[in-house]
Amino acid sequence: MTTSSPALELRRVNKWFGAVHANKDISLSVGRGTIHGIIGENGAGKSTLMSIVYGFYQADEGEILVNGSPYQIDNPQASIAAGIGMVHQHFMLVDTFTVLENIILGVEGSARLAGGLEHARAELARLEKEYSLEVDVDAVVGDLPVGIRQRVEILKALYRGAEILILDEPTGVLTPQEADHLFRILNTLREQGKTVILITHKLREIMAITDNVSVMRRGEMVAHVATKDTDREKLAELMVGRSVLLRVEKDDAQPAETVMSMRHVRYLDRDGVSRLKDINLDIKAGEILGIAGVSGNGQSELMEILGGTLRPSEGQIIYKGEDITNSANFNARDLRKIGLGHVPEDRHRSGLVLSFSAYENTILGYHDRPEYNKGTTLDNSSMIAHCEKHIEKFDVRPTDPTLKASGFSGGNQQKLVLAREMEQDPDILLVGQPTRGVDIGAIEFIHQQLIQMRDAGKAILVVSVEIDEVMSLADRIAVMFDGAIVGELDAKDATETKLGLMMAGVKEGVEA
Amino acid sequence: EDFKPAIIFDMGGKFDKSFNEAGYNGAEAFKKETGIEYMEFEVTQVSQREQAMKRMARKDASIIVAMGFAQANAVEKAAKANPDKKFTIIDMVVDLPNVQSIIFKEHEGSFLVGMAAAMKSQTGKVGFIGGMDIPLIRKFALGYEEGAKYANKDVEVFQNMTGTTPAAWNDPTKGGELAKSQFDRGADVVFAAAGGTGTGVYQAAKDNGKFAIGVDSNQNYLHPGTMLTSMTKRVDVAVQEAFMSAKDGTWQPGIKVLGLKEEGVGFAVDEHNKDLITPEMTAKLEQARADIIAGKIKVTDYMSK
Amino acid sequence: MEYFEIFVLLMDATLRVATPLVLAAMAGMFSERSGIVDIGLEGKMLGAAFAAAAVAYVTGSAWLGLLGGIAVSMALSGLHAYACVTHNGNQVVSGMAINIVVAGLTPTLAFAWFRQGGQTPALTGDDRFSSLTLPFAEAVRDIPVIGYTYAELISGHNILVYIAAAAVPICAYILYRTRFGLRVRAVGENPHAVDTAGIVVSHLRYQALMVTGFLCGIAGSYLSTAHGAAFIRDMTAGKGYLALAALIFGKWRPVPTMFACLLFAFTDALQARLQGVDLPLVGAIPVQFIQALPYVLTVLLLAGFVGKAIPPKAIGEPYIKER
Amino acid sequence: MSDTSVKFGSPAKVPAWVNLVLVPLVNLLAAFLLSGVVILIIGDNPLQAMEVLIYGAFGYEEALGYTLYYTTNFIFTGLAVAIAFHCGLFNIGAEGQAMIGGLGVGLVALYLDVLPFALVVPIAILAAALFGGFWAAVPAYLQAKRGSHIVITTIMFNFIAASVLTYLLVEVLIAPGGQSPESREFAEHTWLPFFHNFLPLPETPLNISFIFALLLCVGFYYLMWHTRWGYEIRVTGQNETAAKYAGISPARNIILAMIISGALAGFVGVNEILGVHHRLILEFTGGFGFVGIAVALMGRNHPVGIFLAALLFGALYQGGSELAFEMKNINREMVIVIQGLIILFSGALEHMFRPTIENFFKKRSSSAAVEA
Ligand SMILES: Nc1ncnc2c1ncn2[C@@H]1O[C@H](COP(=O)(O)OP(=O)(O)OP(=O)(O)O)[C@@H](O)[C@H]1O
Ligand SMILES: Nc1ncnc2c1ncn2[C@@H]1O[C@H](COP(=O)(O)OP(=O)(O)OP(=O)(O)O)[C@@H](O)[C@H]1O
Ligand SMILES: [Mg+2]
Ligand SMILES: [Mg+2]
Repeated sequence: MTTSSPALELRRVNKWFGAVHANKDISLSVGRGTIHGIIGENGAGKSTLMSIVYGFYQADEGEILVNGSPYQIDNPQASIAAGIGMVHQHFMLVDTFTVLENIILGVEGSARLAGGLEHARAELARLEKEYSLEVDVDAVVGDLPVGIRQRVEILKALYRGAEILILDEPTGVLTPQEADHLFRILNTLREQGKTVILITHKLREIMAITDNVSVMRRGEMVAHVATKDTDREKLAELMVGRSVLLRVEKDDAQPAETVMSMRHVRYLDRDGVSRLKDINLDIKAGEILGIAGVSGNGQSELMEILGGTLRPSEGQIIYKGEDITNSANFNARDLRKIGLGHVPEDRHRSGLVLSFSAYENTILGYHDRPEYNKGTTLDNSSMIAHCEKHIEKFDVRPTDPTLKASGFSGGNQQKLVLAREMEQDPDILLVGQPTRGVDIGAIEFIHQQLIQMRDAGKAILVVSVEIDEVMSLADRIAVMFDGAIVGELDAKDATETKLGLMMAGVKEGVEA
Repeated sequence: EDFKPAIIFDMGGKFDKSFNEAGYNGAEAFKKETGIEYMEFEVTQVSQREQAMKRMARKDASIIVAMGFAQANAVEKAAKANPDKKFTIIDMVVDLPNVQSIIFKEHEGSFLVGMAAAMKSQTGKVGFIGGMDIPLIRKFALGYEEGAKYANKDVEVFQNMTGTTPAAWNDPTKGGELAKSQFDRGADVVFAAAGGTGTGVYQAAKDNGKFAIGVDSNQNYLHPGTMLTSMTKRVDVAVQEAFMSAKDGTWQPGIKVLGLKEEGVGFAVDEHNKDLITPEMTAKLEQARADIIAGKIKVTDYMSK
Repeated sequence: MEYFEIFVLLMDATLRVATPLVLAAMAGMFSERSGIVDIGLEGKMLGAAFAAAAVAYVTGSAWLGLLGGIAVSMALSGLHAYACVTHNGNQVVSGMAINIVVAGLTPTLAFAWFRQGGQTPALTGDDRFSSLTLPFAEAVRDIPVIGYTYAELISGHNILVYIAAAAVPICAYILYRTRFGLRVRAVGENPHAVDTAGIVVSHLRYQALMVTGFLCGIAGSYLSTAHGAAFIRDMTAGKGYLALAALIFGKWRPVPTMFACLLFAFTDALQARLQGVDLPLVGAIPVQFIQALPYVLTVLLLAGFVGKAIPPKAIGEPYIKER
Repeated sequence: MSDTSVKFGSPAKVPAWVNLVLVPLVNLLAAFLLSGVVILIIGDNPLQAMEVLIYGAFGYEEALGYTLYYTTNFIFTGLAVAIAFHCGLFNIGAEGQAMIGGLGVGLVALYLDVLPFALVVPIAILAAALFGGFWAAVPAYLQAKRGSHIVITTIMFNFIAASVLTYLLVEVLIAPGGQSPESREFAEHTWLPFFHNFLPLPETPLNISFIFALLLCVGFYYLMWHTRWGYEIRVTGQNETAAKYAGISPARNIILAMIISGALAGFVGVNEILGVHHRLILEFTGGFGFVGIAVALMGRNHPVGIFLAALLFGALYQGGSELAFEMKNINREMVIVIQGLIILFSGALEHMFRPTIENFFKKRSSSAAVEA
């Protein structure tokens, strides 16, 4: 091994999934002690490539060199031995285990756990200090917020002695504060001479932290550039193959009547924990109301109540001037009938039935609509026709309505859900995390669609953990913290700092 | 021309260690004596009963023996459909001109072993373990209880049934536990009429130093010293005779009731248990046997209660 | 004192009946915790019961019989693993297939080898595990309560009962305090996490199923060479399913599962003693309803107290990372 | 329980008949081969055994009648288990539901036989559905509202059903003066017509329940894939959170699916009690409920597959009994072994040969594509 050789080098790597050529002749070189970004549209092959490096998948052709010497990486064990660690896009943690148990899994040390656990506890204390990665090692992972889970993943890699750390879309689920913290950690890692590979859809992050960036499109590597020699527009164009608008272009809102409001709404969960505290909110036609906040501060419950799947413990829900709190109509099914659309925060968990075809997902929540039924029978041809229309209008790829939902990429799944809810032409649309995990080309499109709806006089509520998104999309912003709304402000007055403070629980106007 | 006897065993299968196996033994004895092969079938599904009879009729069986009360309906149908064929059913009456029904007075045999149990018991408590709570088993139980009470009017008789599914006939573990529960309550002699479940009962008696009474065939050999006696029900003889008489041409339709008098039921004394049955007991048992045959003792038949 | 003695005897029966359930449920725990549904406990027990009785009879040693039972049960478990892990087969179907094949094969072989109508010959003496009298059991019998309990309830079981009793803490230890247990628990929750941690999922599941086979082998051997004294066809009589129910009842955790087994066994022992007994107020209940008591009680308990049982998350799903 | 194998991967480019016909055939062949080895060991001729099995199942009209009669039961229980699977539930209690369904049939036939055929039969069928449905509804309710695991409760309900039926037959419904635990024979006008009543066929238990079963297959397909109710049940089974999000009540659908499941299982009572035995008896369910699990899984929870799997099991039951009858060394236990092996190879090990076979065809098709 020579000091000048790159930490990781890929030569002409190829990977097929059946007929899909997911990685075509990929070559890549990552210098030691650098942060290397990889960007690309949904389905471009980024995760696949990194899974190959990690030994989770095997390349069909090609070579992998670690520190200049060829390495046969055909299982994660080999890559761990080669000093590679990976934080997967979907976390690879056992929810029912404690942090400590998760970390030692696979490197327990001895047949008895006790010794391994003690050793790990001491070692983790050291790592935590060195990289300021505080976690409660005895907490059960399932109870932790995503940001902390990610730290656990990073600790897991470091504990295994990773010199090269791969992160696949690490900020997709993080709040800005959490993301900032992550970047500080990554910087520390770089200072310590570790190598980081970062996959992300957020060009801002690429510009802010990487040394070099590689761009993938449709399974191919289309460019390698030094970050300092490029900018966001150029990268976006490389990625999508055309120029992309990175800002939302919109006129001023014309707010009209209030469509839905919440009055003194409280919600106690099954364990009696107060999740929503005295929420008052008006959602107006012709306006996009954005809810900003660190995830886990009550947004999910808020969405569920407005969507009719949860009942408030106290307070009123007023819909089109009528108090529906205690009406029989206050449920997800009937709310849809009277004009509510709902794009849930988590498309996998609730927005889609992954094992159903796209067209069967087209009617989820609307399956009793006359247009999908002939008498008692579901009208498959009508379902397919509607789905085809959605696919065309929202540019979903692939264009096959009979393909299972699980076969679409996350971005395209998101478009399917959005299409379903928007094409019903609701009077009010609730949208949770509209663009999570979605590439910039699709973000542009989704944002345009939302603005168009607003301009058509619909009421829209957007919940997002992306400050950027809320700021550029919303006309009015409410910030949630600890189950309460800490403040509301006009989008024009919003700045990142202001919002950031409010999201941390500091009341509006009270400067820290 | 060819003589082709046939026998259809019921659900328990021909090796059920009791009723069906006795029939099997009878058929085997016939084969040994005459060298004539017989057709056989073991039923596993309710509707196979009738089907098996049809098959055998089609194969030109000279006589078809159906084992067990559950086959009555099938015999009835098959006998009507094949009026020229001979049928013998064991344990049930089917009143047709080409059917011979052989039934046993199990209550009489049970009465005697009940007496034996009560006389042997030190504790004045004896037990009965049946397979399933159905009339046939109650017939055993009632005879047993009457016998026990006859020998000792203060005797306490515990009764247990194994289960409600077909598994009840093949659950020695449960049988053993039921026996132990009766031992715990003070019983020191148990009588099992529960098919394969019985083996567990006998084993438990042996393990706990108590006495057990076998059923259907002579099971004394299973655990010499533990098996007090067996309530024999000579199904083997009945089957063998049915075959034999059909061969000789002496087979007669109608009802044959086999009780103590006909030696169709009884209790077994052999080299394995002769030390357990005292002369005094033998005397009383023989007296009771004579009284029952003479009609001096009336044993209640559960079926005609 | 009278009632106390009845109670002790009842508990004594409970222990005997619970033993195969506990062993089989612990066996099922390893399989299911590793993410493999095992409704084949029944077949494995039956196969082991046959093998144990056959080997014990032929060799004259109960211990060799036990080894034989374990070997057969582990082989069947290996078959289950081959179908479910290597070939991603449907786990329920595989378990059922094993149950059915064994139900047919054991009497066939028994008949071929012993000519006793699908049974093995009765075992006596050393062919069988006999009761052990613990030290001082007889000496302390007359000490009220404690001594009696010791002599009746604690002492006087065969070795496999004590093994079953020890199996619970041992299994709990393995599951919660060892590397193997950690990995088994992990793979049943999230096999992807295990795979990315550099552990081969299939090997791990094979290992877990071997433990299942081992424990199930003891359970089956108990039936034919300890509790009973011969193999009889279908002698498991649904105990495998009951063990599975206990496992779910106990939420896949060792100690609650053991209590579920004890509960099933207790109601069974109780039911034997309630048949034909005049109960206060209601009189003698028809025997069929007494027999249904354990099942009714289970349903009531489940509905009333136990709450939702959350199974290992990855259970029943073959692990396929790429196709 | 769902077909997870296709969850992650690109569609295999092999001709459909390979997966639908060739692979199952190879699996069956493997099962027969291994059975043949066992038969050889016990000293019989495997080829002859195979011939007897197939001839015994399909070779003559009477055999076919019996095969289809068993098939009828397996269709009922297979569909029953399948609909529960579609709702994400494992109904292991079809056996007990069939028993109670039969009880319903029996009660109607015994006590409402003053009514004419045209009334009493539909009422009896309805009773089968209601009784079976009720027996499934209780565990379903407990699952939906109390979270009691349905696998345990349905197992328990099997035992309880057996107790109830035995009690009633021994104490209450037993034919007056009868000696075995069965009811009196039903009035003849309540019997379902046998096939041999209206077709020139030999006498077999095959009755019009078979046609009813076929209709139910069609109905099942229609219900599951072409109605809102089926859609709701499938959504509930696949993703409960999505169901709630879509305004579909999981509890309601769990109960609904189980009631339908229990009703389907209850129809075993129609075939057996009203169609064949014409009296209420014990043990008429004969394990059909348990085999229904294998039927549903092998049939991929789809009515066409369930029909084929039911036919396979029907053939195994009938051919198997013929085998036990005709072959000297083959007894009923051997038949069970053969059945088990078939379930093992065509069910549990169904993927064993698939990759090899698929690769063979994939290579051929891709090389053909290159040439083209
Ligand atoms: N396990 C798999 N089986 C089959 N095809 C797959 C599999 N994983 C990925 N693919 C295919 O490979 C291609 C590349 O997928 P990959 O996950 O690498 O995309 P990505 O660049 O990470 O996308 P995203 O930005 O959405 O995360 C996709 O077109 C997808 O269809
Ligand atoms: N079951 C599948 N079959 C084929 N391809 C798949 C399957 N699941 C995922 N893929 C492909 O793998 C790629 C990456 O999948 P992944 O789940 O990482 O999507 P994603 O776009 O990153 O979604 P998300 O952001 O919601 O995680 C997608 O492009 C998708 O096409
Ligand atoms: Mg990805
Ligand atoms: Mg993604």
